Amino acid sequence: MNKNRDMTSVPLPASIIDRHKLSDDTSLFRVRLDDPETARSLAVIPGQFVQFSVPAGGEAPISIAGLPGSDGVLDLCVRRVGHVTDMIHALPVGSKVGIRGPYGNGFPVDDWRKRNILLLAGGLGIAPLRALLHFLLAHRAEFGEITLMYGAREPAAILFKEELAELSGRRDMHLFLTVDFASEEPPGGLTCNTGLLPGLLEGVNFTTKNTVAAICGPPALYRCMIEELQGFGFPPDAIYLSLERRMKCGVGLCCHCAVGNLFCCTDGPVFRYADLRGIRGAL
Amino acid sequence: MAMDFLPTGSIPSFLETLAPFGEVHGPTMTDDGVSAFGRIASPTGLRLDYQRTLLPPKKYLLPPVETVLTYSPGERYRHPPLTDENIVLFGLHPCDLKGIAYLDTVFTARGSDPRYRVRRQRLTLIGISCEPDENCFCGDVDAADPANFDLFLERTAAGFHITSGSPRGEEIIAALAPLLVERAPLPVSRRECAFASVIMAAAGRGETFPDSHLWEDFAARCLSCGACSLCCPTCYCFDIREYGGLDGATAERLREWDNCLFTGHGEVAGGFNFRKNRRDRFHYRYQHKYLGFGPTRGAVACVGCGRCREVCPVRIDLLELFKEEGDEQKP
Amino acid sequence: MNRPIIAMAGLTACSGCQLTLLNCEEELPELAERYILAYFPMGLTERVITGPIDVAFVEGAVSTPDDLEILIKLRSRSRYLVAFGTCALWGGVAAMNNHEARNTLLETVYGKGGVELKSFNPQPFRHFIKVDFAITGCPPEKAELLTTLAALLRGTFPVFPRYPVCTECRNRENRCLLIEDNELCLGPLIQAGCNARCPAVGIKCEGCRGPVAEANVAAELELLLGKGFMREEIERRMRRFYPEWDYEQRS
Amino acid sequence: MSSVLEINPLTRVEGHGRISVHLSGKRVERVTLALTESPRLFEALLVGKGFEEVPEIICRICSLCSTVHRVVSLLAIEKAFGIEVSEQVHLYRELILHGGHIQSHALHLFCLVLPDRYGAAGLPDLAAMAPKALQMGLRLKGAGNLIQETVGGRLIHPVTLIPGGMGKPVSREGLLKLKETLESLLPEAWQTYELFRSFPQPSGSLGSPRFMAVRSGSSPHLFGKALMLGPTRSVPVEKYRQTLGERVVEYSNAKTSCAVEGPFTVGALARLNLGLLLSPKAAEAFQECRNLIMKRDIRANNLAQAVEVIHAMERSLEIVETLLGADFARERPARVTPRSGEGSAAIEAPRGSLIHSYRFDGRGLCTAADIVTPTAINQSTMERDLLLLAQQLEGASDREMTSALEQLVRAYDPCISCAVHLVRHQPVG
Ligand SMILES: Cc1cc2nc3c(=O)[nH]c(=O)nc-3n(C[C@H](O)[C@H](O)[C@H](O)COP(=O)(O)OP(=O)(O)OC[C@H]3O[C@@H](n4cnc5c(N)ncnc54)[C@H](O)[C@@H]3O)c2cc1C
Ligand code: SF4
Ligand code: SF4
Ligand code: SF4
Repeated sequence: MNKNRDMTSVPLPASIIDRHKLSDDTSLFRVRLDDPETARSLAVIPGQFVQFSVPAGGEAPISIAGLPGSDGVLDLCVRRVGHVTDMIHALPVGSKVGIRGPYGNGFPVDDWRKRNILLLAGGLGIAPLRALLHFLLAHRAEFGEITLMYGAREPAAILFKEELAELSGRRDMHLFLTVDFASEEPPGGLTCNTGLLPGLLEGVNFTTKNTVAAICGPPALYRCMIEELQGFGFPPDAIYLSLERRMKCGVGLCCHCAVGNLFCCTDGPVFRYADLRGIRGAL
Repeated sequence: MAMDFLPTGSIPSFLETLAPFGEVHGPTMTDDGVSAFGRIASPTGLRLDYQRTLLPPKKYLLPPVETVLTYSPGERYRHPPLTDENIVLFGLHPCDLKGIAYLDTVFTARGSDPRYRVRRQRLTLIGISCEPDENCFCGDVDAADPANFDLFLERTAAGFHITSGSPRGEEIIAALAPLLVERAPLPVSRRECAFASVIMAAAGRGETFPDSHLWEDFAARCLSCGACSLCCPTCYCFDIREYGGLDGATAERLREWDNCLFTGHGEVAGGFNFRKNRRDRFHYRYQHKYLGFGPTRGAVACVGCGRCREVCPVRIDLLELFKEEGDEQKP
Repeated sequence: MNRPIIAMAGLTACSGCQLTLLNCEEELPELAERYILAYFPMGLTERVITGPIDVAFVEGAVSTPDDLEILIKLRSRSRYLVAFGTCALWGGVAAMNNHEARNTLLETVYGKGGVELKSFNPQPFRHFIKVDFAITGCPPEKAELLTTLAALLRGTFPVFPRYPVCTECRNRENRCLLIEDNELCLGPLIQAGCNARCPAVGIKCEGCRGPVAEANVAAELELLLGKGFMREEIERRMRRFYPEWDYEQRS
Repeated sequence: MSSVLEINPLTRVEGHGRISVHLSGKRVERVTLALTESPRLFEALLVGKGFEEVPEIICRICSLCSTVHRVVSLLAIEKAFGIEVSEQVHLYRELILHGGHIQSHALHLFCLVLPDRYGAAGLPDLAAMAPKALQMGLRLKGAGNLIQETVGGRLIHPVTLIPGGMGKPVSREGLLKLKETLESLLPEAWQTYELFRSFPQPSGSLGSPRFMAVRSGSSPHLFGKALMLGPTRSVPVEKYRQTLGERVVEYSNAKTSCAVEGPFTVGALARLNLGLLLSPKAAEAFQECRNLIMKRDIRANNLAQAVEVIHAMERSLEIVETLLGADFARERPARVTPRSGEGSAAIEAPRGSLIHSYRFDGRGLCTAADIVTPTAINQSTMERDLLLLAQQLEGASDREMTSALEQLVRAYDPCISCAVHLVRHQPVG
């Protein structure tokens, strides 16, 4: 997995084999490395990301949003926000792209065995947590209770709706959805609360004992979620956050993503709150 | 007594002897009167009595801008071939040698950057002793003792005592044999480092001077011109940009020196900035220079060359943070 | 975009931006092949703007009702409109005296009768219309124009770095005219991209590319005052390409 | 029944202009040429600016002529303050002017005029119809550009040339590159002349113009202290206003120079007619086509420009060689001590005589500026010729008329940008 550490290492040739729209500004791109050998041998830890290159546009760090199966296809859920992501969105199926990675530490799933897992996703934060959830469900027996709480701006902004509908039928996990504004019914028969994610937390019954929380979302979400979770009795070392920073290389060289004396790309992007607490500007 | 002395008059022959090891570069003076490392075409171009060059030697390892990848539909992303020849970099002061050692830990320790590695292998480093001026403070950051050289020249009135620091250095000394004469060794001397203890202690305990009024003062005056980090031998932040060709098919990816005091350094999509103001950016700069992060965590990056103090148009000096602290410690 | 349809037009200006295109001697044949140049009075006989345009590159400041009319017409016909050059983006030389009454200027040049000429204070585009992209410079750099054209083939605009002229100046190891020679160099305030052309030939930066993002105007002003320049002279020089400086701004 | 044929905007000319042909039935009554470029009030902008700023600002008057405006403004300023520049500086100024001539003539001949000769709508068409010729033209223009960029530090609005001297002179490598480029392109300069000579010459005549050019010694020259008004007559540059009046025309944003002695024509044709001393190859060409140029109307101007391209290339080469041989050291610019006073200077720009005149106060601030551009000088004859030609073409279709009149304007190689930024108003008379 570390064989691509080189900053200037060449993005591996890859192709978009499928794409579909998840919301107005977000689409899921299914990308496969052109070399089948490498594609199959891709080992991914949930929470890791790749550097996604679009020729003549550049690169952007994108979380791996699902575990690559035996076909080695990467699920990359990309929101259009600027130069590179605009260009990615303009690419039709079949386009040639480049992939470096996977990079980053990912969630320490090995340490979490036997524990209850609370996944808290805000907006696009669902992307890495989806990979995590897939992992947990694939190894269901090794973990305790699994709860996913997911908040989106509005019903139309909920990503992976069909998949969520399916998950909501599962007995071996809990799913809670909330939207900030509900001007319409959520599609696909999803049950959905109205209000912000922290509010949802309050209304739901769950155990904090032997539980770890994994959070991913916009910067503002972290601040209030952490307060909330601590209020519920979560110790700082049971709260895991996946952070976003500007990144140019993904391998600890370009020096844009430091959080205190840690690098988001190589020490993270997943951090324990315990390790971020004292760091100015971390959240 | 050792056969290690090169009389000053032998410098031209010395340069000739170096030629087979690579193109000789060293301190020169541009026609603008700027001290800069450049090719030494003839001994008269060499300025061994220089104080400090404007850009540090890092430009030989990480050029200010370079194409790191090319793209074409057939070949996809590729490294452009490196064309750099072997270079003998002559006349490096100990601080610059230490600066290169620091970059080595970042860019080669874990085999991180192939371009850096290749260029580094093609570089022969020849150091020379120096006399500090009012901007120098290498002693205070433990960078005064020569290290990380292939060859080092200790200067005396009549010439240079030569030490080798690597097998390549030995080779050069062997080639130099006819030029060397016998001379008594120099007495060991150490530089006064009044301030070293303060800096090292602060760095050691991860001091961030959270309450210092200097941050605001720096932030108010800094022009974000970038000079301090461009001219810093150990600053290596870089930006990556990619541009398409006019043929509509090919592209080039550039790597360019960046600076933590620029607006865009901590900015993410949508205009959110993790280091919104100059104050936050100065904390970042301090963090990198004195506390480190990533592979350099815990290492003091500053080598005391004094460049940032000299090139800052508004005379901002991070050392003042420690000075203030030093003052407070005095009874 | 497959063969983007391009328009090149000029308002109140010296045509330098348009000439920058004609000065791409080497690339012109390739450009003619890859783009449809639908409107370019400087190089074409075609004199009406017809049909939709993908990208309009428009130079010059807006200083007459005619200028405004052309600008609005181009805006409404074009998918993207690029403010091409310092005048279009910042106001440029024609706007340097915007703080003075326009009539006085007109009278100085054309005499009393001249005031009848219908013109107003030269303004940058953003005072009137939405601008999608800008290429700064008086004149603009050829390389930035070509990079922009190349990006258009992929339906996008390029990302240019946002740092001041000093950055490129230091990287070229030029002598710093501000520090070493106490000259009134505006490099610290000005958007780079010219590779510090002027200091590289020993001439101070006159600021032809307009302000850099988050310029520390107040600090540069203090620095220059400290070197003994008169406030009046400093402001006069700063206004040459951009009349709207906020002299208190620090970030 | 009266009608107006409007040609608006004029295309393939520098700047914005409009021709109106006033017709009464098929009879041409009147032709007006309006320079509709938005006014930029340069002379007023200069008032209150320091003398150092004047060249930097004034070159923005026009991108095609930025070099010539910069150089002539330096001369006027130096005149006002009594400064002499070194030989090196003078050589560089002359070199950059020649670069400007090469670039301007090549651009005009190949990009603006040549499409007419091939019946092409513009450059892209021309690129398809006569790719070889166009590329040759672009290479020549490129050489002119290279000179200006190398000497001036920047192609449009050059920066190195300042009052009293210059910034960094060109490096040896830069000079060698110029030498190589110029040498390799000399044959193409000659081919350019042959190409323009090969085109059919205009039929009919618009009469022989009164020519004017800057004079040094007894013949036209790039620099000079007098304006030559014919083979024997001349006036000192400072007295230019006595020869060239100026009026604001109600339909035009430029101020027309209304010469007191009847309208003058300036430009390449004028210089050759008045006896510009040509370099060897250029002289050879001129000898060959002499009778197509001497005493001809403005439509011969394009051929004259082609001859001048050869001249400018050869002369540039000579200067580059002198610079290489002399191996000058870098000089500090002469110190300028401002004093109150006035200075006027004239040079030959590609399009003809260009005059700058400034008044400064004791602090070196500009109190008055006056600029006379070649296009302004030519405007009266341009209108007169347009009328003559339109009358000769009475009855022709609108398309024919439009194309012929536009070509006539192009022959003058007008620079409307420059013309519209004219001088302090002085009522004529
Ligand atoms: C670990 C990690 C995982 C991420 N996962 C996803 C994901 O799954 N889906 C998704 O849509 N987005 C994700 N992002 C954010 C995504 O990388 C940015 O939105 C994207 O880089 C924006 O680039 P742009 O060129 O489109 O935007 P612009 O604003 O135009 O950005 C301009 C430049 O800034 C850089 N840049 C801007 N924002 C960021 C940023 N946040 N991080 C790094 N560089 C940036 C880009 O490289 C680009 O060169 C993730 C970010 C990180 C750090
Ligand atoms: S050199 Fe000085 S002014 Fe420039 S960025 Fe550094 S601290 Fe700021
Ligand atoms: S010369 Fe001007 S642009 Fe260059 S570093 Fe100095 S202040 Fe900046
Ligand atoms: S250095 Fe300054 S004046 Fe010169 S080109 Fe660059 S921005 Fe313009």
